[in-house]
Amino acid sequence: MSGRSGRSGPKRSAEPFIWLGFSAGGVVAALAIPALLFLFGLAFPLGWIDPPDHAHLDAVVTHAVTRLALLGLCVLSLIHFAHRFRFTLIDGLQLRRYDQLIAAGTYGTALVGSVLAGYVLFFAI
Amino acid sequence: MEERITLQVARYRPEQESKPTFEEYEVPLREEWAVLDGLNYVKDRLDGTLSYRWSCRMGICGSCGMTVNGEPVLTCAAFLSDFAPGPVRVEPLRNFPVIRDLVIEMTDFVHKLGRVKPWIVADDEAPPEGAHGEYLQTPEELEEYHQYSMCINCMLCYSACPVYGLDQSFVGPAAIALAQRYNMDSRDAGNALRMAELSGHDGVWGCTFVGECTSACPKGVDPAGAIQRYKVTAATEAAKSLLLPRAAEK
Amino acid sequence: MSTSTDPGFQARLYRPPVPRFWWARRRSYLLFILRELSSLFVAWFVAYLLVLAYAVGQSESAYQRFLDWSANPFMIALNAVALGFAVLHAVTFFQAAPQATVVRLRGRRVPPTLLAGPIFAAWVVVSGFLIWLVVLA
Amino acid sequence: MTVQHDVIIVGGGGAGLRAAIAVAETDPSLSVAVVSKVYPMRSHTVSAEGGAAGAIAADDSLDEHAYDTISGSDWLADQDAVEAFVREAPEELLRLEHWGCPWSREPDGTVAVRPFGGMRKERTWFAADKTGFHMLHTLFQTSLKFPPVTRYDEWFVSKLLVDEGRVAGVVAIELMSGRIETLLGRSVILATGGAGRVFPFTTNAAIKTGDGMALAYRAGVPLKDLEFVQYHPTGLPFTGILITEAARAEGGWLLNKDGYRYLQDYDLGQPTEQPVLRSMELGPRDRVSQAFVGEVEKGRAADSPYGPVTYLDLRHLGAKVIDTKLPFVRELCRKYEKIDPVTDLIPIRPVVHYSMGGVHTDIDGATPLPGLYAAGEVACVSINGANRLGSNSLPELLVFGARAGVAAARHAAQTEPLAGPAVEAQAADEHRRLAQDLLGRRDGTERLADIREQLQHTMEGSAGIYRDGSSLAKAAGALRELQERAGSATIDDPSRTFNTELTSALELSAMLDVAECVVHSALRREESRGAHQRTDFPARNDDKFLAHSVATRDPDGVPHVSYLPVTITRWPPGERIYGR
Repeated sequence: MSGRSGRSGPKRSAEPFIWLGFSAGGVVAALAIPALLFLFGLAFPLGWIDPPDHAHLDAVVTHAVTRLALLGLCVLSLIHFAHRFRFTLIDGLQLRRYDQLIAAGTYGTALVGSVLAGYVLFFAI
Repeated sequence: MEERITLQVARYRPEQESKPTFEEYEVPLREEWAVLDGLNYVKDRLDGTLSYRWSCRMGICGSCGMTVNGEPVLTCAAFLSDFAPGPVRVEPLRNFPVIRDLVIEMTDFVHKLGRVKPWIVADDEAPPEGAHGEYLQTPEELEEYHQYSMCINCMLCYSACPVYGLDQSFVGPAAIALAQRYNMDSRDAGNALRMAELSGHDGVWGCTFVGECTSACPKGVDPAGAIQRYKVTAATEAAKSLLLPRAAEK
Repeated sequence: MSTSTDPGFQARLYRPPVPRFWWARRRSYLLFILRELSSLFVAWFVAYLLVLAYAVGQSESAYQRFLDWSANPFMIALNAVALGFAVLHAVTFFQAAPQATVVRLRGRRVPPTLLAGPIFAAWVVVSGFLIWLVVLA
Repeated sequence: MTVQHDVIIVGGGGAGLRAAIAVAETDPSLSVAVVSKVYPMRSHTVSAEGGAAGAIAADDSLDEHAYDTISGSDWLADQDAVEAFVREAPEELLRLEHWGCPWSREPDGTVAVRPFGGMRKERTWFAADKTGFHMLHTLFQTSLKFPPVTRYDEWFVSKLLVDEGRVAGVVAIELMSGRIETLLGRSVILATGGAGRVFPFTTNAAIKTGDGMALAYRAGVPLKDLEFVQYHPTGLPFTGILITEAARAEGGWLLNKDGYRYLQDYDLGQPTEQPVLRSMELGPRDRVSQAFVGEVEKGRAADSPYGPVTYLDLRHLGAKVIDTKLPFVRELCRKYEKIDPVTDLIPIRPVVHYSMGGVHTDIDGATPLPGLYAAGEVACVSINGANRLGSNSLPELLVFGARAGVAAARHAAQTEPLAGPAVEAQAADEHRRLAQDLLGRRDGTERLADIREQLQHTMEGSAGIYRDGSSLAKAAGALRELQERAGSATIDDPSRTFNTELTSALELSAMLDVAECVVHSALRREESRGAHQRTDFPARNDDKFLAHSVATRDPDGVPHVSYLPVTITRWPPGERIYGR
């Protein structure tokens, strides 16, 4: 018992919270990303729609509510990414024995990305 | 001349070979024959050494699950004519060790079923209050868990579940659905008891919601939904115990 | 049960190996693995969004450089793929959500299939709002 | 290798599991073995559909349930057993409720009951139309919480060990490994179900081959009332799949090829729009099945590729009633007949369903062999007499499963285990027989399947709904011959691993023993009563045959039939009246 629970103990308590983050991230990503990616990834670059002028976009982006919303979108989406990609690796490539390493890598990426997002949204602009 | 169809049947004879081979049999192709009738024809007329399980041949005992043309099915309810002109490839259910021919080893599931405590855990404070000494349960309360009680333990969901295929310690779809069957029964008070197993290391969190268990189920049970709903429950409980540690202990 | 200690009577079980690329065997598994890979493009979108926000926050010329960069054919191709995956993610996520969600009306569970409509409607509304916010407001 | 338990239960269906729980609850210090040739949830209890009778309605009474059961049995049931049965049935059904059985409910949350054939009150508890399935899984899952219960899943019991005039255990083979094991026990409970597979056209699952009856018979225990074989009036042609009697209880009609409700011509009452208890389609199974034969003889049945059929009409019930009360009926019709009962007539014919007879036991499930008990369809207590009423078999397996469990537990607590040289010698003989004679008998000339088919053909030809002396006598000779041929049939499979040809051979030999007893008992009973209808003796004869037949094995292996009195307490034999 001791060895097993020692290893899985912390994971057992963390798993439900990670899953909550994963789910919330799944929802916001599903709601927001297709529209935004369509605009900034295809519609503007291809000239289907004229891109908004800088002043308008700047006003929108630097608004406090937008900053918070974008931070939420980034953080939750990153948790969603990390959790799902972790399982893609351990199931899709049968790397379960490296789960701890993979978890450290994926959740670590999400953490770094979140910090970076916070820096960009609240300090760099 | 009667129409016929070829069955390509996986054979594994552990005393003779170290891995399965295929053998072909021609059986009559009759309108009302299921794949199982074809296998019975082989066993009775062509090759008595073929081993497989079957019993009720009405889709309720759950013993005749096999992989037919790559899909997990009950062979008593998969009709030969739907596979015409053939050949029909019959293999044991995937994700299980094979004992012999089409017979899989499923004690793992039986142990897991016991671990999730699939029985009514009575709440002593609420004795039955019906006129005849029964627990009152409205049709709506029955409806809450009824779908999950329809599991026939046929193992098709385990066979369809890649997570179980990759990690045999995963509790798996049917056992979790049956745990939920009791969790959601108005007569049961065992939710907390089952949580350690369901929310533990090998519990619901390994499920990536492939959803194939639900597609494979011949009885309309939705194990994938059961698992997702349990994740919501377990996560809510975890959040509660974090925010209100004392309340959760009660 | 299997209690035998006599090696002569141990069943010699065959354990079929799982192919490394097991998900290539069935269409439904392939679709599943594609769905899972959408997470990479979610991460990509976050990066892209941060570059955009940073550019907008810097100056008008930085924003213009961002627009030029995003019009590069490689970027367009990448974003087209990413959009495909984002839509796959959204559709599969919204299809699956009703299975996990219990909504009650007058004490009875609303059939999951009926929940799909409102969910997809919400997606349309949110998308419309975002487009309005960016382009029209 | 030898294993020791206090109580060994052979069979893991409803009766076996109920008995196991009863033992564990009676005395938790006893170790219980449940030895079953299939995983318990595969047992045939799973196929029972319509319901389980237990008087709870305000206008119902135990006496009325008893009267319905006794008149339904054509007065052959033992009335003391029936009285115990009707008293304990509601208690047992409530116990199942407390264990989680998803009984269908009234809007106020109380347990719902439905009408059933031959019952004059609504007293059949049901879980939609998968009652047996839900009961079996409830029992199985509940049994998992009792640590003293050890299961031997997929172990085939081939012999009862008997010494010093009492039972000592069993010899069984583990299918997965081929290991042959001696299991010693102070008490043994047989709960292996019936033997419908001796007939070609049956609702019974493949596993119902009379194994337990044959085990007891070979150990010198009599088989009682085996000539009474129940035909269920509504089976699907070809598959023999059961369409539950609940379909008629909910208002279904039986029609002949002209669309006429033919039961009115067979002294079963007059047709009404709504179902009337103990009338027409709610008559007892023996009479309704016999009416089918009448229609065939009058040329009023329809033709199908699988012989004559009549129709079950549910169309007027509508999709809503069918989906809530009879969903499995719709599922089965769609899947196996490719028809929809909401819009189509269901072709049906009578099909062998249940064995009223079985191992002779008393009211506690005890057989004449000390330490040996039997419960469920394998046993004959008897509460079913010459004709069982629908929905009595599920409560029967609970009531007498529990009673046998309690009695076996008490017996085990009071006796010492037997493990003398005589038992060892018997076990060694059986090990040898299984390992040498039956594993790969390739010098045979015949296939097991051929002999099995001839057996079934013989039974259908002579021991069906109507019988007569000369065909029964011919059948007795044919079965003798088949016994000899079966002893040397080919067994191609020499493997020890999951050898289903070996189990087929063991099952065939059990089926032959049971079939011989059915035929000999039927031959000797020169009267017509309940499900036993002799065209050469069309009347009931209480002077000579208000008695249980008991078949015991002669030294030369032929059944010897004698008679035991029927216990009458409060209901003297009378006329069976339905529909008036």
